[in-house]
Amino acid sequence: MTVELLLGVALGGALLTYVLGKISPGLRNAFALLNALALVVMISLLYGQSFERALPLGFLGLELSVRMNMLSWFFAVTILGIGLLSVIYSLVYMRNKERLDYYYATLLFINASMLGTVVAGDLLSFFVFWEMMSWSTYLLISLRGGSKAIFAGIKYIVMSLIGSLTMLVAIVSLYVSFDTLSITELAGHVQSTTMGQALFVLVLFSVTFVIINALWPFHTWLPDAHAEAVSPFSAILSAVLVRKGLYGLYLLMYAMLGFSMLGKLAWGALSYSNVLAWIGAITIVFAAFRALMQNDSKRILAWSTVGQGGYMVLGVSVATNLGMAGGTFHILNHCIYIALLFFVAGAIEYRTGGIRDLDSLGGLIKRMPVAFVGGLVGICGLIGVPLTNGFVSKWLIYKSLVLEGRPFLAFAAFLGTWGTILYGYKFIHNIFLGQLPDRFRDVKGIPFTMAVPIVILTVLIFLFGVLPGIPLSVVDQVGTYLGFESLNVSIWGIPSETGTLNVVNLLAALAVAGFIVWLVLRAIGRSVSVDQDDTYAAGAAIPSGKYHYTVGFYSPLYRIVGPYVRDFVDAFFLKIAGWTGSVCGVTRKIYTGFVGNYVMYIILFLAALIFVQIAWSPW
Amino acid sequence: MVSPVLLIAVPLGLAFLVPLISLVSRRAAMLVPVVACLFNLVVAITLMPGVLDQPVVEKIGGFPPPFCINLYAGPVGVLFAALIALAGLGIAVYAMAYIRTGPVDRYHLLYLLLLVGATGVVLTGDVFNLFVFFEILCISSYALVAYMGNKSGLEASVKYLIQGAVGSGLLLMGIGLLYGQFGTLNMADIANRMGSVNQVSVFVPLALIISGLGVEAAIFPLNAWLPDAHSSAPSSISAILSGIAIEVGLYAMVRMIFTVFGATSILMFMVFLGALTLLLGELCAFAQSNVKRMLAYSSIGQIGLILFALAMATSYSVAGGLFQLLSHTLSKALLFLAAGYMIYRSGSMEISSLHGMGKRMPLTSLAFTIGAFSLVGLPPFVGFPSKFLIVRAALARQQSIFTILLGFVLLGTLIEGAYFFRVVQAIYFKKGSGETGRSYAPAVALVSMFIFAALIIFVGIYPQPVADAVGSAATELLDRAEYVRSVLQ
Amino acid sequence: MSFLESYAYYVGAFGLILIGLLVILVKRNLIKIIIGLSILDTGVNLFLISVGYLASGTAPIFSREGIDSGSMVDPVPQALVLTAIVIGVAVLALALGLAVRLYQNYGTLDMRKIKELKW
Amino acid sequence: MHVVWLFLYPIVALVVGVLFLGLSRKVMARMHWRYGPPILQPVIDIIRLFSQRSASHGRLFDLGIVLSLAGSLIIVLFLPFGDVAPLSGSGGLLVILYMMLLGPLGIALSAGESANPNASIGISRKLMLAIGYELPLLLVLLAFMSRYNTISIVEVVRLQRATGWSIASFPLVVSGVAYLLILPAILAIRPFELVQAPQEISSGPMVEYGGSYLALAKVQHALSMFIGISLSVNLLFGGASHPLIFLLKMLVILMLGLFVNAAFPRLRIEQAIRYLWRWPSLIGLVGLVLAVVIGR
Amino acid sequence: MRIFLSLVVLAVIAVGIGKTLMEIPFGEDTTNVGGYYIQSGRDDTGAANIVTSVVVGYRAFDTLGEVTVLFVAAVGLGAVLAVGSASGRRRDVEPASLVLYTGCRFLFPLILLFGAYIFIHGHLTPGGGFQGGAIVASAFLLVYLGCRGRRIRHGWSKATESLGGLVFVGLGLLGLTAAGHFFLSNYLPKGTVNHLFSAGIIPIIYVAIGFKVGAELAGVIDDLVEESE
Repeated sequence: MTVELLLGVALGGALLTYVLGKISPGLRNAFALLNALALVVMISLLYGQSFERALPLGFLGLELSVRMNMLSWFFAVTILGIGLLSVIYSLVYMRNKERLDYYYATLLFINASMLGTVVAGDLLSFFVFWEMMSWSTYLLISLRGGSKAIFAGIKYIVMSLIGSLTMLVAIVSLYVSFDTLSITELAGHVQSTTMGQALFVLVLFSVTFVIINALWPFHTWLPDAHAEAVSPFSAILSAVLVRKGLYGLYLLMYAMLGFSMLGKLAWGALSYSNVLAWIGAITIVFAAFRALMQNDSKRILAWSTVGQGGYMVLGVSVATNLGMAGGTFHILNHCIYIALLFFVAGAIEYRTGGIRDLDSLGGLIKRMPVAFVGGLVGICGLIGVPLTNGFVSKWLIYKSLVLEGRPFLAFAAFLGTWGTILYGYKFIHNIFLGQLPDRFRDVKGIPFTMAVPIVILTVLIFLFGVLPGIPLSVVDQVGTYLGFESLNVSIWGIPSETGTLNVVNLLAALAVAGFIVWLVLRAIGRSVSVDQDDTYAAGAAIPSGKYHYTVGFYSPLYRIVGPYVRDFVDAFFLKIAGWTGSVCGVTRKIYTGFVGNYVMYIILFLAALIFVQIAWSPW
Repeated sequence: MVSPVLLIAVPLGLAFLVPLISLVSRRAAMLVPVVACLFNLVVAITLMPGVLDQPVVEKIGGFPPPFCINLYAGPVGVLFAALIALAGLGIAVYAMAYIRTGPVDRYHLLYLLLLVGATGVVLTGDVFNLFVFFEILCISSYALVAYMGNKSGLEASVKYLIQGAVGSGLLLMGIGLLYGQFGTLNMADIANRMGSVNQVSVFVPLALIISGLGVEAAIFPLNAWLPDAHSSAPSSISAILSGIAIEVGLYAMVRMIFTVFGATSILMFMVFLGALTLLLGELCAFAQSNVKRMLAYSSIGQIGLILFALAMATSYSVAGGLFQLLSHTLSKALLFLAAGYMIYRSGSMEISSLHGMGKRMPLTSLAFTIGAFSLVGLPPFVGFPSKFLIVRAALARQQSIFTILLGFVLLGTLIEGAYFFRVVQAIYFKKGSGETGRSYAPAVALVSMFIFAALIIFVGIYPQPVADAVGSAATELLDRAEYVRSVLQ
Repeated sequence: MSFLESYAYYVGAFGLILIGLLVILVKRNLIKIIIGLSILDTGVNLFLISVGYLASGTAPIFSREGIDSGSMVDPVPQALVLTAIVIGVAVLALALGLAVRLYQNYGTLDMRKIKELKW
Repeated sequence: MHVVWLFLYPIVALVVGVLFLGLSRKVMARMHWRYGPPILQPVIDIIRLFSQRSASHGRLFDLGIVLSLAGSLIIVLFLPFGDVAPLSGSGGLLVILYMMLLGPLGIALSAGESANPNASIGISRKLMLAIGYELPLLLVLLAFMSRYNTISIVEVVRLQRATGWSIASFPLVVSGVAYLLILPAILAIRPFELVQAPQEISSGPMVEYGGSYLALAKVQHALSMFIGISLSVNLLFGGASHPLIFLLKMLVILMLGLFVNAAFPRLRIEQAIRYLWRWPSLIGLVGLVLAVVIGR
Repeated sequence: MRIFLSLVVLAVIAVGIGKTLMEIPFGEDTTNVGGYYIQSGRDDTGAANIVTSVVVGYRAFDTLGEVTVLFVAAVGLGAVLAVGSASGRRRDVEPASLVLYTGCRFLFPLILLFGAYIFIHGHLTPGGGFQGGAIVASAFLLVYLGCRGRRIRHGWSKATESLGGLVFVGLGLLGLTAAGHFFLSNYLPKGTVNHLFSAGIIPIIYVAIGFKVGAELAGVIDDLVEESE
């Protein structure tokens, strides 16, 4: 099983899907599904392999190569796994929509190019796949149409273009210096480079990866893009696409520059990893409060994606094996629960006729129990409630932060979690709990194929929460590959000197306690089931279906923090865009339309040349 | 033995034949450019392997070089000739369907003569001959811009003509001053004698020639005619003007600076000028709501980028610049062709009227998208390798000034990306207000667009042959002594 | 030889060139601008011819045997001027043709008023 | 012994918590110059409630309350009670922080399933209040963790034996003050009794609970009070080597809290958050900075 | 203001050009190539008129371009004027007086003859294809002015243009196959200098040019006259 074949299947599948779609939609769907499934199977066959191979096709005298190792495998698996689920989900979700050939083909193409970025063995093919990923994503973000989606698309692609341009400069700068772009070879060379260049490259790369990872202050594209994309694609965006930025950071910091270089780059306390960590911390807190202010189900999730990225960066930048494991594991966890949550939000949207406004939903728990369970579990994972997967990774991150003596960063992380709790509950409450509005009386449950991914992901969240050792062993191998000391992972958790985590004990205790309480409730208490609206109101009648307390759920908090958590970065960027527009408007005025002026420009140019030469004779 | 003079003589002969043909059938004239371009393409490709090793110096009339006009078919010349033939072919095929009104035979005749002029400019080794072919190029483009006979076309044409005529006046003055000082018109001969005269007095002709050629090359601030002319001309002509004409002007300028004058000291100024042209072009393009005008301003920006790369005058940068030139020709031609039929169908050049075109004309829209992506420099399209080469060249200079300028250049690219993506979105994702039925462009036009799109993707994925060609072309442009030697030997 | 004597042609030629440019720069009427172009052309042609001038030279034609070839003026500028004149005529003809059509469309030849295309 | 405590300890905590509830009612009454109910009144109430019929709004309604109570019970296991700390080896402060979430979350889910707006209001207040006091609390806890360089609460207690009570040692005294300032909010007593606020929103989340549900909710409430006080004792006052001494310390803190409870009127939620984010946070920040700067 | 700015700018240019002109002494022999042409022009091309030997011999390629420029202009003018004016409106014009009419008709062949003389003798005397062509065109202009109803036949003029150009290019291309293998090389026997039948292909080309230029300029006049009516 080779990576070339994998890439070939992925890219070819994308194109073939489009062609088949012109023949028959059913064939197209089947093929897309089959293709995604085949890719998952293939990548799982590649587990544990490690090799690097040159591609037959060079580019401008550069050798291109692909490689496979634990790091690549880890990311590839998330990409292809979520890709498969997303395709399954799309089968029903996207039914009866327009441009499905285009949708499936682009979706698979994005997956293929993401796969390409992680298996690329040299920076050029990395860049090429990266760009393909960027523009194909742009093509899909605006699929829904409408001014918001279009604006989101343009915002995304401009930010992404900034990122890829800086990355191009960085890559070429490396190429100019070392005459190779193979990641492994560069790793050897970079050690010998000058501080100045290392910093130059580091900063430029970081801008790219921070942009795509949507960290503050380059997060602004994400909330729009993720909220406006169609839900299966939002899941891909949030779960795997933005995490390509982390993959890049891994490559940059550990596979290429290495610790010694990073250490040398420090200037007092102002080291690279500190800056990165603080960016992560700011992102966490800011995103948490921004998410709190949102009233759109997908926008909440989008902001949470921003914030969770901050956790991962925190973990990565701490650069201990614990932190690294935490960060890496969090990538996997986030990928699972955010995909789940987007699927749930999409299902709600699908059944309620496109409603994402949290103020107008409510009480859907009885109507869509699967969605509710998925949503609740997903939110628990997001918060990091013990016994869900998010808990383990967050615990690792916190612990490494505390042990490394970074209490302020830890503070930001904790505070962000509390923000998460607030908006997570709001998500659950406003959609599923409370009164069921009358117009949703006849809402049906989730269709089967949409429920499948939701169930799978729900199960995974529990599985990884209770038996974190399974994914952690992979994560640990990633860490080892990057040069970290191996963690002593057992299937139950991570033992260590100060503060062990044993999830199974927790589970057992909770199960026993819960069982006892439940017994007490069942055995002693006698209860009758009553209707949801049959409530106590001190004698006053509560109007049915109209008295759902959701609007302004946290309004006192908004009043306090609202003025401070405006997205001023976004406003700033938009202002810059506005300025650019007006500068353009002014610039074009030099073309006045009067031909005499134009001739004057020519003569002026000539005269200026001559004058300068006569006066100073520089030429 | 294929002679490079065939590249000029045969199309010219065919052009002279057109009036005779059109006496028989007006429509038959439209096949002539296609035949001529095919012929040129074959000849150029046949010549290519040979000239990569050893440039062919064709002595017209058979006199020894300083005394005759010689053609210099080096890698640059043949590469350009091939490019002109290729782009010319694609656009000629397109025009077979696109040009339906007016004196069709004259359109095709002028079009062919424009290509002849361009080919002559890139092949000639004589400054005055360059001027003559340049005038052929210019005059035919003045006439073609006004071809539609509408208000804007005429206005643009007149403005173009006035500026162009002033430019060629300056150019001729410069050539006259050169002749006065050196007593010869052969480029190699002038280059050879360049050191023998006072450098200061060479500067004025240089300034005159830069200004004169700069008008056609559309460098800032000499480019005011371009947005008018390119936006008002028929789309096929916009394509050839953007794709070939200004590039040829730029080539002529660079050839003058590099080979004839060897003026290395002014190159830094040209680098700045290139960056400035790029930024201003992109800024103006960003503010446009007229799609063709936007494309025209984008051409200014691209010319700035090419100039930026060429003026850095390292083998990397010149190769990058030439590659960029090629990719711009392909992409911009494709963009104008695609935009041409979209405008034709929607009846307006406003971007807002292109809404929903993705559904009405899917293939044309796809072509536009490919062109736009390529122009922005996204892989796997042809714009990427050229951008890569230019960035590499700028960074290889290892000077912070170039790095900073590169920053501005990339800023320009960013702005370019912004407005192109805006249009692509408008085409695909905005709801059109008018008709929604499918209306494909004619098959001939689609074929021509397909040629360009396929080339864009193919060269983007496998740029090596082109990179080799532009590499040796760069060597030729930079190696002044070799040029002189091979002509005067 | 006084300055004017030795440089009379140059002064005249560049006088014409500068006048031509000035006309193009300051006049608004298209016809006048075209006249300016024409003056510019004439100046350039005059300049070219004067570059090849040889004091008390003869035309480079061997109309009979025994003409001193050393006193002949340079033939090349004459050939160039021939070409330049033709090119000038070509541009002039096209410009006038366009002017006619422009007037039919806009009803004016004032270039300040003919600026639908701008920005 | 370990295993026995594992089951005994929660029960002890439960009893203590319920008794504290009764005690506080009695003390409060005395402060108001009333006679007050008997100390065992809550016990009686709970037993009575179990015997009543109750209404359930659905499975989540049941599940939430179970989750809430079970979660609280487990936290107890993580907190050292004198030398008793059955599960402290399986987590530490971080786990406790997280587990403290389960209680409110369970109640919130459960109450949310009913369509009673009062419940929703209560929950929203609860969550807002939580983020209000979590901010200073996190600063305080981090100061402790940095100072002692551990995330295990057992370690914290052990280290205090060597260095004396945290509240009496220099850098941590600042954090200690901050902690005491937010303790009423953690215990949800006046002036922060705005989640239940019986007069305003009919006991908030509890409004739909009757019978056994209300009993369980009351038990959970008692437990969370126990947890809050126990945490303070462990962190600030050196824990204890014996459960009885520990109880004594807890009692003292409870009394302190009751005085505050009696002395202040209820705040509005905004006022509460503003208060919590102003002085306690500032002091907590200073404490954390000191703890970091002075080092271990 | 505008004038002031223009004057300043032009003054700068004038100074610059003036400085350069100091390097090009007026009225002195400065040329390199020109001298060679004068020396060996007769032997190389067989033309007595060295200007002609330059124009049609050494720099014949320029001349080809020049012809093309004129061709472009004529075609372009036709294209520009053709669109939109094909309404076929014809004002009835007042015929010229009989004297004028007769005079024009009388002069017309003479002028043509004169033109032909000029271009046939291009390699011997001052003049050549362009000059002759211009004179030929002036004959047509005279007809347009004097005999207002008359028009040239477009077909004929087009054919002449075409053939003139084709002869030029064809002769040049024949050079590729002929002895020297050079485009436009003078492969025909050069004859004796100063004889009418001398100078190889030069007179043939000049004749072709004469016809072509005459036809083109006449066409241009025709276009413009048609437009002005």
